[in-house]
Amino acid sequence: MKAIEIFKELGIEYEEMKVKGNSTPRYRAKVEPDKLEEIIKKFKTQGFKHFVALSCVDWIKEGNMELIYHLFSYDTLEDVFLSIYLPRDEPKYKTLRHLFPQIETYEREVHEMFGVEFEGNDRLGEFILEDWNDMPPMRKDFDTVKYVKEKYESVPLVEGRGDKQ
Amino acid sequence: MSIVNILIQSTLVALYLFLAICIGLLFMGIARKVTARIQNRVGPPIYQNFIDVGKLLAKKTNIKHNWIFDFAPLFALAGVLLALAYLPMGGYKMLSGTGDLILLLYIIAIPALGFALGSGASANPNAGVGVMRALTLMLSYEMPFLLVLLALMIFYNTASLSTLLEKQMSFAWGIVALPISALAADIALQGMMMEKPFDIPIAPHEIASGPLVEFGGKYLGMLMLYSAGSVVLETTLFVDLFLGGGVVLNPATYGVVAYVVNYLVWFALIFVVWMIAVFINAVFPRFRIEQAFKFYWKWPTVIAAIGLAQAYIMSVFLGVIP
Amino acid sequence: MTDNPNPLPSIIPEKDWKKIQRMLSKRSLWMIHFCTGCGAMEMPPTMTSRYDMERFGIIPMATPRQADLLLVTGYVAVKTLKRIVRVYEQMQDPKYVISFGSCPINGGLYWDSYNTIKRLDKYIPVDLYIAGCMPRPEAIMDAFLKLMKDIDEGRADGWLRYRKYYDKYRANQMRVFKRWDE
Amino acid sequence: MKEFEIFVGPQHVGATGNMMYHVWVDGDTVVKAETHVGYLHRAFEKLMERRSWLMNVALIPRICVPEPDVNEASYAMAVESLMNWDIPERAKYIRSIVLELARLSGHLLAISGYAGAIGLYTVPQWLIGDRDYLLDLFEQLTGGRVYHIFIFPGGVRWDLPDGFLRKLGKVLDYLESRLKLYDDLLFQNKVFFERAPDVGVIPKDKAIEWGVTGPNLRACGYAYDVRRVDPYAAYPDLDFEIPHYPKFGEFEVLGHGCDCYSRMVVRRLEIEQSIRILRQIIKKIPDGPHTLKLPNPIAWKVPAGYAYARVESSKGEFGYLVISDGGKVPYRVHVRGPSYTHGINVMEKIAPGLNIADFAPTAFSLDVCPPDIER
Repeated sequence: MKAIEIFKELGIEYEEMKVKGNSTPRYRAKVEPDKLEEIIKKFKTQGFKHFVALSCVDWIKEGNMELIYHLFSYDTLEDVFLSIYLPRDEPKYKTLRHLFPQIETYEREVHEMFGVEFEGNDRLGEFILEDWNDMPPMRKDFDTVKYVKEKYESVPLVEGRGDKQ
Repeated sequence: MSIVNILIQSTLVALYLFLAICIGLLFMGIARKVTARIQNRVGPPIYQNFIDVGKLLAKKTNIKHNWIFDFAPLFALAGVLLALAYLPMGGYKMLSGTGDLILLLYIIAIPALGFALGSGASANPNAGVGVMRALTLMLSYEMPFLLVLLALMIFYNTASLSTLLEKQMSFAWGIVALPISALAADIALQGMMMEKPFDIPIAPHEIASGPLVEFGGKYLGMLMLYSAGSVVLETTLFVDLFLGGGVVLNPATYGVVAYVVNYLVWFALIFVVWMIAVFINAVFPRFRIEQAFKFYWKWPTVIAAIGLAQAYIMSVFLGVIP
Repeated sequence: MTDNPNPLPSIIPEKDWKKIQRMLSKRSLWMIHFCTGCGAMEMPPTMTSRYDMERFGIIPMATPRQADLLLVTGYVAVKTLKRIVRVYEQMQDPKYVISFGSCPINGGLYWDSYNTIKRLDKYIPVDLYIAGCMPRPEAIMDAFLKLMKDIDEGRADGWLRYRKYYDKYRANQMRVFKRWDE
Repeated sequence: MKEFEIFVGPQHVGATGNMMYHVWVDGDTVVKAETHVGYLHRAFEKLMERRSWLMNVALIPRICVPEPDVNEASYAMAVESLMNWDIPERAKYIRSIVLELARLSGHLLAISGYAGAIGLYTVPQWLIGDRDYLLDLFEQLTGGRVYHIFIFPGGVRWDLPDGFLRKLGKVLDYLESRLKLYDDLLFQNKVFFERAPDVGVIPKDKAIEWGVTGPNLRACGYAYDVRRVDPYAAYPDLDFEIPHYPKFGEFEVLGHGCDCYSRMVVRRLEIEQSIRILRQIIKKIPDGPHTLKLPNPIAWKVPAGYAYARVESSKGEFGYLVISDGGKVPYRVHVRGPSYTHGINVMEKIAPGLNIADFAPTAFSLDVCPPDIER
């Protein structure tokens, strides 16, 4: 089934994204967080079997965290982006790793980089970073230059370079 | 035996062993060069391995595990030297006895055992896996190899290496008389030397060079000497069993000239045997251990059994007695 | 077997012993096979048939115990630095470090990245730098030759400095790591 | 024997770059594997939010080191989508040349990595030596051996230099003549036949669901290729086949697909197809400008919106999700690398039951490239 028909059937508003270069159509839709699981299941049964990626966007001005679930169908050759918005202060969502196993890895990354909690995913924790003790670094209010100055540039040089053996 | 005699004798033994180790290092260098040429590049100078050993022995070494670990490289090196002393190189034999062919089989296992002890003592899982693989590999190639030895013993009707050499010189080289067994022995030799496709115990991609994983500095230098010795040991074993040990002139009639000529012929022969192994090494990937085991108990064993039958038929039914 | 004293002090003078050691170690640099960063991409061409670093006796080794030369190929993330220090401390003296590319010199392209340490020589001593992003195999070969010359002249003394200023290096390392055990 | 643990990496010859597999082994069999990444994390996605649209072009090739051009191409395509730009035909063809050369070099590296993992060191020596001819072409075209920074939004940096196509033809002839040798050495090797088939099997019905893409998916028997299902650059005009299990042509079909053997043979056949594509490009390449007339690069303002562009790399689907809020810098860029699923999810799932000796070859046959996992 084409993506448009599924959207119509589910009664979701969608917009078409601009595409140059590639040639398949891409649709973006904003959905309610509690309905997302059902919608992804619906898409999965209709041929959208390739889960491409889960991205997170920190909309600091709006106070939102956007999670984008990206699906692709090898049958109809269409991309679907399903967005949900979570409150930025306490982003919390449930895990969807039972739908597509690689969601687990993406959730681990999003948890570490944006601080989004996924209930039911027991592998959240240190993934890419090690010994991290600041706020999640991909958040917009994390100042990387300040962090670099404090952490790395303050380390003193060790003398002795050029000492004779 | 007078003291002077003993002194001369032991000097000669030391010289022979020293030369054997040097030849081993040289051969390893030549192997690197030849492999490099096969791989389309220049390669290191052939004396590179001497530099490597020198560097390793001159390195500071701060690896502490336990005394077995410290002891193992010495054990391996001593074992290989002992085995070399039992093996006629160019007809000259330092230690001898009756039935030393069977004794040799035991002695050859000593260095590998020492190696295994030390690696096991390092408590590194990679080394553990490597040792297990090495022992399994030993179990695999010994089957055809024992059959080959049996064929030789039946055919030449002796279990002494020096008698074997004499009979080969007077009658015919083993490779002429028993070509099938020689083929099986060469396949077994590839595993004994741990060259590809049987370099399973030291596979760097799988277990980070296996038993060697914890050895560094001086330990590794000694193990390099050990492996240089074992190159000579294993090639000489094949040459002694099937190529008459390189003995072409009888020392009893020609004296010192015979020793020199025999030594040179032996050198040429072990070089040829080594080069065959190196060429095979360069163009084969490695087996998994259970595949190597299956392989050895299948084809070489069958070939060796045919060789054994041939030896039996020739000596018992056809009455060909050297 | 913990140190390397002169084996024959009566025959070889102490000075010559050092010379012999240097001569041997410069001609047989065993490099540890550790791709710490993107510079590892130019290592295969350097190792293989076109440039062939085995000509100089340099071969990759599988374990740190056997290696003399550590190539830090490119930017160093904090997580990698911990492993680099571990590998470096497992290597046997004398040992040498070549820092490879612009990033371990001053941060390079990643000067404002929160996860890469900027100057490598604050944490471990570096004997030689190769600049560039990324250095060509010719530059790597040149660096090897320079390192050999340095070893010959006794200037490649990073391992001695690491011994001497161990406390300071470790203090610097601990400013980036939160924990060392594990 | 009791269970023990082995760490494959970060310092290990069997790790495909700077990453670590924590492997639990029982006897000779892997019981469980866990992938640990992050050793190469440079925070690209954060840095890109701090650099202007054009400055990012210099930054992103570093994301996937063995094959950097796919990054530039997909980023450029995503930005072009937002800007609504149609790039000239010649630029599309030049992009295809660069991408195919990158694919060739990626496949040569992948095959030599696998051959090294099973212990055949002559193959890497030959293949990487031959790959240098491709790098020479890159050098002539772009000025860099590894990082090219050649494709950027609006076209490519400059036109083909004089005599480039002739030299390209020569290199292709040379490579084609060498393929026979590779076959004799690796793809017809009896030990390879012993070791590769039915090792590291991805279940065929799960392959798409697990997010497997690229040659690894085609080795499972699906003829899906981004160049076909979502064409870009000049690929709609070009004629090429998609090698997949069990269509191996002259190669024997051993094993049941989805295994190391199929993955390597698919890569080997794709080298032939890439040569074929490049030959067509040499014949067909049109004249014209190589880039659009671009606005002042410092003051680029990209209209707000979402854009996703994907490219077929030698490892699988490489995609960029670019989000703009209308400013001078990207608001958010998310990189979808193929190794992300291959290296973590797939590897963790297919590792149990593998022989420890087959662990590194399997990782190499999936062609896992750690820098595009953690970025």
